[in-house]
Amino acid sequence: MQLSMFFQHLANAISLGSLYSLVAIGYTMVYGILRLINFAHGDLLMLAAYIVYYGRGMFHLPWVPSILLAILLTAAIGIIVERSAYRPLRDSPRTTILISAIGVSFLVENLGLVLFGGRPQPFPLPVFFDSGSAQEIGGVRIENVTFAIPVVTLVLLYVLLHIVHRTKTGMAMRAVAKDFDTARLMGIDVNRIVATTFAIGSALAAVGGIMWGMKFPQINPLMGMMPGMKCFIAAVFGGIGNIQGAVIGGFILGVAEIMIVAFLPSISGYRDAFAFVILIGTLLLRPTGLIGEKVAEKV
Amino acid sequence: PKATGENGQGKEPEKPTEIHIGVYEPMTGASASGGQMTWEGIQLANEMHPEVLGQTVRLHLEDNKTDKTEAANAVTRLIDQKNVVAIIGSYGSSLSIAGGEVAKNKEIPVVGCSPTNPLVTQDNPYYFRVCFIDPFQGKVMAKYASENLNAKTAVIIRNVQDDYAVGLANYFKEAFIQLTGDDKCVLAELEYNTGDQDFTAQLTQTASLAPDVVFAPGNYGDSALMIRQARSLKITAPFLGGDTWEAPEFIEIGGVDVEGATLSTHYSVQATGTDASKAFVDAYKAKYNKEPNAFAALGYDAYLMILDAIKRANSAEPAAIRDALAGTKDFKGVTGTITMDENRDANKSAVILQVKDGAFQYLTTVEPF
Amino acid sequence: MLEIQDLHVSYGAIKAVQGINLKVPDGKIVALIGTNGAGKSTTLRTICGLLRPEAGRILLDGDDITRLPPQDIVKRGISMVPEGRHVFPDLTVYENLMLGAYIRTNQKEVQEELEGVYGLFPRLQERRQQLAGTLSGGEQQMLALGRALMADPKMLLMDEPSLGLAPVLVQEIFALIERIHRQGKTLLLIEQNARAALTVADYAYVLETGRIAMEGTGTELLANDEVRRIYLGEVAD
Amino acid sequence: MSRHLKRDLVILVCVALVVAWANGDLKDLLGIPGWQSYAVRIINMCAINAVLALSLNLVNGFTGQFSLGHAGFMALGAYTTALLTMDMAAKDRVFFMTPLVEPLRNLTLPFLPALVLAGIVAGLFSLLVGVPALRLRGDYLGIATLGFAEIIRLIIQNVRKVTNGALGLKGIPPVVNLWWTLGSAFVCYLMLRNFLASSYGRAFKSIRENETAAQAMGIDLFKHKLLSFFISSFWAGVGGGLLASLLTTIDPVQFKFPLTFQVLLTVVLGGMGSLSGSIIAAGIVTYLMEFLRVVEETHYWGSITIPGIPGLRMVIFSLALVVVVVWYPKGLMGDRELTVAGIKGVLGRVRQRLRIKGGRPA
Amino acid sequence: MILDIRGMKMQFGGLVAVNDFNLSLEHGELVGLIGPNGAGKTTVFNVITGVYAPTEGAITLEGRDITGMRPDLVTRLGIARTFQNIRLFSRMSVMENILVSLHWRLKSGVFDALTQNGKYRAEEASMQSRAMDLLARVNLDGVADSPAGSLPYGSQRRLEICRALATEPKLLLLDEPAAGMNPAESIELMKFIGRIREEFGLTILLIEHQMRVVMGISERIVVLDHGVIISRGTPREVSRDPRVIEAYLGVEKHA
Ligand SMILES: Nc1ncnc2c1ncn2[C@@H]1O[C@H](COP(=O)(O)OP(=O)(O)OP(=O)(O)O)[C@@H](O)[C@H]1O
Ligand SMILES: Nc1ncnc2c1ncn2[C@@H]1O[C@H](COP(=O)(O)OP(=O)(O)OP(=O)(O)O)[C@@H](O)[C@H]1O
Ligand SMILES: [Mg+2]
Ligand SMILES: [Mg+2]
Repeated sequence: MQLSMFFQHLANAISLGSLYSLVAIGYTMVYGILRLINFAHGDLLMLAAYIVYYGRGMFHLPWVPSILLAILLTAAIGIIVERSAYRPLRDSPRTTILISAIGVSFLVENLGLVLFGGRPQPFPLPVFFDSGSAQEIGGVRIENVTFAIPVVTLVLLYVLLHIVHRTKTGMAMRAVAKDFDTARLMGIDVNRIVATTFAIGSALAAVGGIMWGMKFPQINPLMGMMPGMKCFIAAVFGGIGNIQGAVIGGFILGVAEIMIVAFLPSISGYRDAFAFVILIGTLLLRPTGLIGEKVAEKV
Repeated sequence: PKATGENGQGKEPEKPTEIHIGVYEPMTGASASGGQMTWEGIQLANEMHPEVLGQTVRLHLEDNKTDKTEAANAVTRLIDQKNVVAIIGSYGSSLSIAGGEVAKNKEIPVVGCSPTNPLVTQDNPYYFRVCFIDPFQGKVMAKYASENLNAKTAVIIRNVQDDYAVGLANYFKEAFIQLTGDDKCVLAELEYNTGDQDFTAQLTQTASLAPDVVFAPGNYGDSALMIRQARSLKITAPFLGGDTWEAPEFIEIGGVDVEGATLSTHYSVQATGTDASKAFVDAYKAKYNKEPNAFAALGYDAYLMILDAIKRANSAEPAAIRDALAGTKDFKGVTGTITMDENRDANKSAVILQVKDGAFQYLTTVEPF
Repeated sequence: MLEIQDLHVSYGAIKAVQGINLKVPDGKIVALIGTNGAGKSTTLRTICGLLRPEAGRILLDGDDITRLPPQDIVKRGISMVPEGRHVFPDLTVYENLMLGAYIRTNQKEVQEELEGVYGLFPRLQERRQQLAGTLSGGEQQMLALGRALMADPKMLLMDEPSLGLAPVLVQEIFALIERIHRQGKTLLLIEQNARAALTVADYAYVLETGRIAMEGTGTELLANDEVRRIYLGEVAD
Repeated sequence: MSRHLKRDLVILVCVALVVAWANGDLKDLLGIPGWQSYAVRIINMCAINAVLALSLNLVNGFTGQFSLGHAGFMALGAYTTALLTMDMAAKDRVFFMTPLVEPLRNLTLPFLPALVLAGIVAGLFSLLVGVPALRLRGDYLGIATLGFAEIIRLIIQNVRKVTNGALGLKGIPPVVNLWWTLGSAFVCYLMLRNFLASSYGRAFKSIRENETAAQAMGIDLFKHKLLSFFISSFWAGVGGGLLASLLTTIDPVQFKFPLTFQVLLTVVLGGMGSLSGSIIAAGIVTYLMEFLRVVEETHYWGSITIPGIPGLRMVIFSLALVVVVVWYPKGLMGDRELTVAGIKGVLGRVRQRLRIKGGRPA
Repeated sequence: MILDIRGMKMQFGGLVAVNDFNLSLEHGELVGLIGPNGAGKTTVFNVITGVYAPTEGAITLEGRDITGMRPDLVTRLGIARTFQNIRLFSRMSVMENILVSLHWRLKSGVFDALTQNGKYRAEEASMQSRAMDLLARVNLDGVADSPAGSLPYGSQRRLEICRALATEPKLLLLDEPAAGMNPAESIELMKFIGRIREEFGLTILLIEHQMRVVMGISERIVVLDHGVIISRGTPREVSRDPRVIEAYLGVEKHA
């Protein structure tokens, strides 16, 4: 394999990996606080993309307002979903909440199919990211959006870590994660903290959805399924609940996926299986993911 | 549950005033796009031709959720509960196969709009289709690549999960090898899965192989994305595909990058320009405010072909309709002239289109060979 | 003053508390003793707003707080040490303590409070970066106590603070209770260690199957035959 | 005892008669036609879904292990049944791109052994999956089993010589009828009920309740989890086999993970840890999906046409799912079973409810 | 000698929870293990029962090395335990809790259970009667069918002990069985422990903070502090040991 080709693969890999990372942190955020696999996460991502699509296409909003609108609306939808489908199930078995989440996911997807139609639509692109807007460095072509995604990911990572570990709200989030009643006894308004968590998680999904649209400018109501699954795997792989873990997990998953097709094209049909193979392999060696949470159960 | 006889029809003493035709399409699930497009065409056809033999034609749509179990249930429901005399469907060959099995047992004829896999009509005397089949389409594109583009080598990129893409790619390969006489002319067969959006790894691979053409059958959204990424990676080889590319969104998503992409499909307004197709296009635009595509046109044709069969049979009995359908000859559809061959597949020509100046331009028509 | 009037609480069909009346005057220690399952913890959890009573009222300084959410009750100066520790296992000792001060905004005061708690429990200072879940039972109990103190409450509700503690610590806890009391805090204390509880308590209630069976000053109850037999284990065996 | 036996026997004969009627077996004998094929199809699907839900409940509801691998084991069962029951001609027709490998091409078995083998193949694979995966817990176990199922599916999709890849199989002999589906559901239920009532069942439940304590009581966690997993996958394989024969055509896309979710939601709706709940929920879910078609269909009443809204069915279904789960978080049955005494108990509780209004945790 | 622990060390990351722990138990003994909170008592139990593999040292049961053996195998060799925080199978009935402990001795195979054949039914019947017998001995036969989680606390403690007994141990490890009991209940429990020890011929190692209980029934006491043994001897000796008084008992005298 030529060197430049290897670097091209590497550039592709980094680009995909950082996009996975971006979506995975939203997933892991909600999971970390609520122990809830929010299956609707990928669908919120889809909604955000459609809000931008309609904002730009139908209402001709400028870019910044339509992006802000998408983020705010998605956060609001996240809060509504939590309020109506998850909050009443706080004291129920985990599987029950999971089913509720799957129900919400089905609902959003099917509503999307009815409202937006099933046909893939073109996602509008700012000129800077438009096709052909790529840089060439030493024979390696890198699209402009490829530079933007890792930056967004890292900024959000920093902001999130700060919120969770350095602010009082973050500490409250972690307390709520473990024990609702005792958190209440500390004077924490549990509902508010959970709503905040969801709002942040959904806003992250929105950012993920918009960046996803920029990179892959084709949107349809089911577009959230694949990122939902892949990025969930990435989050688990990194150690679900752990924000840095999600970033690393997403990154490794993206790189691995590209590299398997690159180096073993004959088994490219197994690309998705490969994601699971590395996931399972990691879990077997480290049962709680790469940077798994410390197990604090004492016998 | 009530007990009824095997076949509810034909018992009523009075002549029924309505004819019921069933439709089963994926309105939700992974193939919702295809199902919805087809349904548009069928509905339009019904609006424009609501009667036959002086009776009103009633359409009954059932969603099959892109799921085989649902497809079989839907067909059973149409037959048992809606007393349909004929059925249209379904986008997705595997769904058609699942539904076809039920229809075969109940002896109700079905007309497929776009399932191009040979297995659909095989072994099922009740299944017909208005589209050509993949072996033909594969050959058409291989011929175009080899004769018009003078291609000696090709790379295939296909969705392994999609029976359509896998089948079509296979026929293309067979034909291309035959035409070039070189069994190494397909440099690589690269694969992706439904839902994949990133094809850069496959494309970087392709770039390094520098083929004369890339054959990449798949749904128009994914394929448009793929071509964008290919152009961004500076792959200049022409991209060839099949009928699933033919949708305005292919160009909207692909933008300038899909300029030059070439595909085989069922019809082109520019090519046939018959009155039927012009009427269809105008009506479609008026109703849906956009350009029609092949699936809508095929849906439209399927409906009309059934009506034609009913007219010729002068009866709305399923058995009569089946026999009339089998005898369809030179039926003037929007998508071309349709004649059923002994396998109940449409023996019809294909057209080749190319994206030019942001629109599909007609290149040529390929007659069955 | 905290006043409970005719409180009824049940879990589904199980009636845990059936008409309790009690008073906790400001600056006093009131003890609640009773057999297992008598409804002591239920009473405390209801005061804190964690449970909704079926009937009855809870008054704090004359205000009805019966249906307030827990966070509002905490803000009114009531803090609880829950039965069975309930520390946050994934958080460090330090973070657990800081959560105790969640409702407080003056960071300087919070730091002082923290020093104070570390002074009371040097063990906690030693292990301030350890995850609370890996502490031993006794250490967790200290943490739960320290955490409640961090809120600088007017009134402290303690549910079996000596549970699972070494004798030397039990003594310390009771010494501490007296010290907290001397600082002017009001205490409502549940204890199985009835002797120690009655010794420190100004007033005490004995709970049996959700009803108050006896009440009186600590000394009175210590002298009561029935209490001595059942709760102090003073029986010729 | 004997009175009960007599009662049970009478019930059994009655049920058998109804099944024979529905299945159309009385037509030749007495000229009574069978039920409408649509009704029969729904009942068939109910029974197959019941088998799937029962078996998933064993692992998730009774043993407390979060498994999301059902679709993979179903796929194995479906392909095994298909390949073993199709005759050579049918196989040759389908495998027109890549021929089927030799021993399989010639091999054709009757349905029953094929179905049992389907279960065994799925079961054996479950051991392969379970040995590494069952060391994990909770969500990690869930995602690992889901991963294994997808791997199985992707292998099926890619090994064209055996499975025909994405093109799938067609022309599988349509052997199943109500006897097969209801019979399998009945045997499955009976088997699980017996097993769960036995010492093994208690061991499973103890693992669900508290692994540490169960192990301290001498329970070999690994062995029992694996056993539960095996039995569950065996029935998943049988369910897959029944489905293959009912549909007569299968392909890999059918067995993606949403299929597992569909079974899981049936289990949760019925109640984790309730066999009768799984059966009831399988019936309700299957029927509801068909019933809801009404909202998508165009209704013609004389000259009035009420257009349906395609896609609305799934919207309503998912909405109903969320609403029901929110209202009955423990499912319809919780972890109780439907028994005569139980029904009486419920009536008693309802009466009690009307008398006392319970205080709820805030 | 039934149990022998030699030079045991248990380390969690940087924390040495137990260090150089040596203890042997003779058949039929009742030994108390006391010490301040966090001294490492529960950790000793966890190492003996195989929950943790020790960092160093060896444990032998009747001459057989069980160091780091899986908990269920340790149980089968004759060591049973209760937990500091009650760990009953709370949604299962009291009876079922006991039956679970009998499971590992089951001779019927999977097939017998599936078909509920005669062999299985006979064995099940004998298990049931054995379990009922055990429950009767701890006065829980009246609530055999109630869910374990619905029992009052004291009964749950007794049930947990009974469940441990059902595995037919030679050695029983009790971790703070009297925690959360009032003095009257504790005395009751103490008598109960004494009784089952006689009846079942048990060797018992007991962790307990209620001195009334430990001092009352232990023949020997081992005192742990910061992971090391600071004193051992008869209750009388230990309770007078100034180190023990300082580290654990405090100055007040205990009955
Ligand atoms: N979450 C619950 N669900 C159902 N019943 C409960 C619950 N919590 C407590 N109970 C029941 O309510 C009654 C009172 O329990 P409570 O915990 O208040 O007793 P307590 O006096 O604190 O006893 P202990 O000394 O054991 O702590 C008991 O019968 C108990 O079984
Ligand atoms: N899994 C673990 N990881 C880290 N540290 C642990 C773990 N288990 C126990 N420890 C530590 O080991 C020390 C001994 O704990 P252990 O539970 O044995 O104490 P104990 O003597 O039983 O105390 P108590 O009487 O309070 O129950 C404690 O400091 C505890 O924090
Ligand atoms: Mg209590
Ligand atoms: Mg301990």
